Amino acid sequence: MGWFTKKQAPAASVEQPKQDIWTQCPACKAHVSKEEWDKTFKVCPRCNFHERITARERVDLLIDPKTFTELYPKIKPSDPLGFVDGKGRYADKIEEARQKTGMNESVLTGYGRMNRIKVALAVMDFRFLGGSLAGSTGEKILLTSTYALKHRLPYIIVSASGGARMHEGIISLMQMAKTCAGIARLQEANIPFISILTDPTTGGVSASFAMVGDIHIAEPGALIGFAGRRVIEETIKQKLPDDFQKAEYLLDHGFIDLIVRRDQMKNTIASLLKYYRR
Amino acid sequence: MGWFTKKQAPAASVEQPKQDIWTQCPACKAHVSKEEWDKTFKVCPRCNFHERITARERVDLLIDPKTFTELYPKIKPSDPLGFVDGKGRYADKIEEARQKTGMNESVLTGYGRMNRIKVALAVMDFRFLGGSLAGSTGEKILLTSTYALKHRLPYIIVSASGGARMHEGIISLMQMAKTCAGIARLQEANIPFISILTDPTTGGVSASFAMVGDIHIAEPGALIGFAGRRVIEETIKQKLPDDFQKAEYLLDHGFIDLIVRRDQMKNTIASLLKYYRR
Amino acid sequence: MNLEFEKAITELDEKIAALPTQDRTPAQAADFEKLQKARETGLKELYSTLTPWQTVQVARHPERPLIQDFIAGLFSEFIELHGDRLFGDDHAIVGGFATLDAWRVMVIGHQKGRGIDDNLKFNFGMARPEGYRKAMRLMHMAEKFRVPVVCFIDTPGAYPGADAEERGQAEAIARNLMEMSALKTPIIVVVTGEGGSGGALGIGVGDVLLMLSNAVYSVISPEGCASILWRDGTKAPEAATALKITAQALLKLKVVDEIIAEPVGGAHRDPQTAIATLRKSLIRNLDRLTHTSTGKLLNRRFEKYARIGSY
Amino acid sequence: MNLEFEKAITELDEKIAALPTQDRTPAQAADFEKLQKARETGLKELYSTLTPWQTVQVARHPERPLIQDFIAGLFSEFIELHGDRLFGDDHAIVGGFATLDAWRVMVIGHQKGRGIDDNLKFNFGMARPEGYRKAMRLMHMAEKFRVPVVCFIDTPGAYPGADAEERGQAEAIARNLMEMSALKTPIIVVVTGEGGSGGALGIGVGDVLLMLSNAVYSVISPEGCASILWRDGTKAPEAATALKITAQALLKLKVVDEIIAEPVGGAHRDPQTAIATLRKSLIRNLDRLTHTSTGKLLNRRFEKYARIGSY
Ligand SMILES: [Zn+2]
Ligand SMILES: [Zn+2]
Repeated sequence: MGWFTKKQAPAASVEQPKQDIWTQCPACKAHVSKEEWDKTFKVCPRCNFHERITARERVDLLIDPKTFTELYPKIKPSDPLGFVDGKGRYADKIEEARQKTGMNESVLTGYGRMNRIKVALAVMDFRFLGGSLAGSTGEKILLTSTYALKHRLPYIIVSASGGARMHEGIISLMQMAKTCAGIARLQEANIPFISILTDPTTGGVSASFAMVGDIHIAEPGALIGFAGRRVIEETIKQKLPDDFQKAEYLLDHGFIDLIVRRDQMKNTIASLLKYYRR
Repeated sequence: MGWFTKKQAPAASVEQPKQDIWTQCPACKAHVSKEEWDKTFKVCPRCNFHERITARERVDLLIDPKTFTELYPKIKPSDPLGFVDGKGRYADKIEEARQKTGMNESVLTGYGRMNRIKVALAVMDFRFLGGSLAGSTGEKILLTSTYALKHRLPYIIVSASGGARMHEGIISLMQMAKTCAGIARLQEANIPFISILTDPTTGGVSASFAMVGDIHIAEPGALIGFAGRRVIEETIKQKLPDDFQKAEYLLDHGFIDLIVRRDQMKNTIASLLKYYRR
Repeated sequence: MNLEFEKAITELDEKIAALPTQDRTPAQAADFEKLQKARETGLKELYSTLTPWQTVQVARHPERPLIQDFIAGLFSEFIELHGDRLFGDDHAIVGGFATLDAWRVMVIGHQKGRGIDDNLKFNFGMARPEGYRKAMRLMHMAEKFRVPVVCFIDTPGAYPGADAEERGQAEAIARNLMEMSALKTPIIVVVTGEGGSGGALGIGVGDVLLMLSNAVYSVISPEGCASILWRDGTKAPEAATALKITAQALLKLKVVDEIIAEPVGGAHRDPQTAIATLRKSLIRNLDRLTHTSTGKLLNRRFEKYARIGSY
Repeated sequence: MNLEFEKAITELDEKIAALPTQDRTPAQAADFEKLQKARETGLKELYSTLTPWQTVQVARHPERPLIQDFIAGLFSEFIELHGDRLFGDDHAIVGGFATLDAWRVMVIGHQKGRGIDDNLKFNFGMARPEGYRKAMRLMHMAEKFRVPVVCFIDTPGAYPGADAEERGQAEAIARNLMEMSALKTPIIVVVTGEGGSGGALGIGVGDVLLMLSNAVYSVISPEGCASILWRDGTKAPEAATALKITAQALLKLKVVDEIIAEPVGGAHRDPQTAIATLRKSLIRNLDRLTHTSTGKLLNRRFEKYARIGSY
């Protein structure tokens, strides 16, 4: 609701004054007016393709207007290994990602209301180094679960991640355990945790908090899986079917409760939360 | 240990004075001397076939000499439906089974010591109407679990059963829930329950207490499964492999912890119980 | 669709159908009245004296309300949840959150279909291990969310397929029996059609067992029992009687707590009335059970089962 | 078998082998002495300055002690338990009760093989979901029996096969991370060889993390990292350095709590000594952890992970 109205007006007039009023669906190549593309929250009205959206857009989509309070905004990556690879310093990549996204890490955390129900929320942003799980990503996700525990709020995490952030080595790997330890405490306190899996939720994130929700909701067509398609194909010396590791495939195999269109996501989560008797 | 020595002397001299000293293995048809057959606890020294044994023999096999105290020996079937089928009255069948086995029900219950560790024990006897699960079978199994709970004793059940006793209709079916309710209380009190699955453990017994043990130990070659082979073959219109529903098959499929030869059964159980810190 | 034993009704239906639907003569109108009355009385009489085997036919009637109908008729909202988080999503068991008046509950039940496509999809209501494991997962969620569970039983039995055995049909059912007996939230079980053996009980352990008046619940199908104990499958009617599988018989045996009276001629002739009767009972029981402390609830549940087969 | 970077040692070995084994001349005997000494010194020097990539080679050495060796060397009794009670029995993870002096524990670990048959049977120590689920089942049993858990980590990673994905590799590992973090019994984790990413961590959450001095533990294999970040698989040595995967580096990062010093030349040259060193540490840690109350234990375990990546 909020985000596209907020964005739409300036987007059409100020930031992209000369641009075409049409956009093309990356999946079915249909031409869709930018207005409609925004109205449908970047979902193709023809083929139901769900384009990736930013963490801020997601918050606007899910949280009642003016009820979101960001938590831990200043936490940022620390480069614990002093990592340098063939293409340069990790520290520079962080800076680049911060410039590009206006975020300090790959996850946005806070609390707010969904159809008036108060929740704690963490939303990953794929634009920030592929939504990768770094020490400070894990830290923010854990701190938010601790916040949820303290205030007995349902916890919603929207995942969008390619997996661990290699540049932080073992520190990144350990965030899988760290975030799950936080979820375990909610579990013990009987506080619901709803995991929203969007495109993509893979690698270390799929094998940690994203897969231990009381309820798992995926967006249509989202890629969800642990091992990469290429690695698997090399291992089994076979081509994988197109639907492999898609949300629909995971639903069939028992790992997803619901596949929900983006425009129904907020209402669905809020409806589910009504079943939680505090 | 106990049972065959006790039995052997009179068996050879008094009860079967004219009989051959040889017996034939039902599986591999090998001729084995009765003395050896008894010495191996009715296990074929050639092909490892485990012949069914009686509940009393099982107690002698598992429990330290002179330490077994039977519990609830007087509980007997009650014919709750007044059941009569094409072949006669259930009441008559009960009487026949009692005469044949010297038991009042298909299960023998009590407590005793295994290599000095005190345990509560229930042992089914296939001779008593196919070891079927009747109201009073369930009652004895539940009462013994309550006894185990009260005295904080590990509970061992040795199953040997074709399943529910149809002649008791729904009363028989409900024993599946009733016995499992007893195991649930042990579970909550952190008291170990070890399920020993012997040939056969099928139908309602396989789908109740026999399958909710902390540890599942099967005898080699034992038939263990829920649906009958003929019913499955009719359903899927295919022949099943020979090893289907055998102990080894269940081990492969993750439902059995250990397959243990009869002569090692007592020591194995006792060894496992040493890991339980009261 | 009338059943075979309803031949007298079928004849009356034919006579009524032979009358003109409009512009009847006074004689025809009188005939119509008489025939209608006879049909009503006949149906009432027939259904007040159903044999157990006839009850089996009614319980299996293809038009009998299915869980889909109960969900649509009872609940203002239903959010289906899928999967066992282990292997698959079994369509033979359906489950999810639902709202009944002010009551929020977790609904779980066997799902049959109408027509061959649906029946194949739902495997005729015969669940595999992943169905029982999905059910248990949802029950644990109900426990966590502190909402009661309502289970609808309608299955010929657990699926007797090789794949189901391979993946632990026995283990899945057994685990449910154990965990349902200790689940820390109320469980109401309703047998709506066929209560088929362990496959029914696998989602059927609870605080109160309701049963529609023409439902059946048995340790084995009458056909199966006849072929084993009579060595003659055609003796199913005798077996049905001997097994005591009707709601009345099970109430007397104290296994069933309450019978939900179906309208005259069976729930398939008037599903709305059957559902309305069930609704009242559900609300009454929900009210009672949610006002019971968890400790008391679990003790009573334990005692309920401990009493069965204890004399 | 000497490794490639041990060329100097191999040359010395060849020279030693060229000497007669018996009836040496005094000159030959002196040579032998000298060569032996040179070899000892060389090995010591080599192993005191291993590069991370060389350490990877040692950690993957085909003669490096496997869990089978640790079990045989550490425990007076081992009773293997099988199966996840859901789908299968994964040989890539082994588990069971074991006795170490007076300590009774639950041992769980990745199982690799030696030789092609064994390696196929154990799938090169790459577990499927049923392996992780078996491990978790056994850990819950340890919790119930109130014995500590000791986990041995030695895997290139979780098995990246289509069947493993299909049955929920991600879910299985994730659940273990969550449940191990709250398991009410001490957990000691030992990285003995390769600690490969999520497949290692899936049985690697605990109260104390020990690591053999030539073991490695990494979020991704150096080869994988090189091909992604350097776009050049041959840059694995650089990646190995950048990733900080050695015991020393991980101790500094406070992920590893204690390093188990291997004998000169690596554990594969003298497994008994390596095992004896590990034994002492295990006993010390078992003693310490079993004297900690469960509440304190779990709080400390939580804090241990909460601190990693918190600055
Ligand atoms: Zn499109
Ligand atoms: Zn033989």
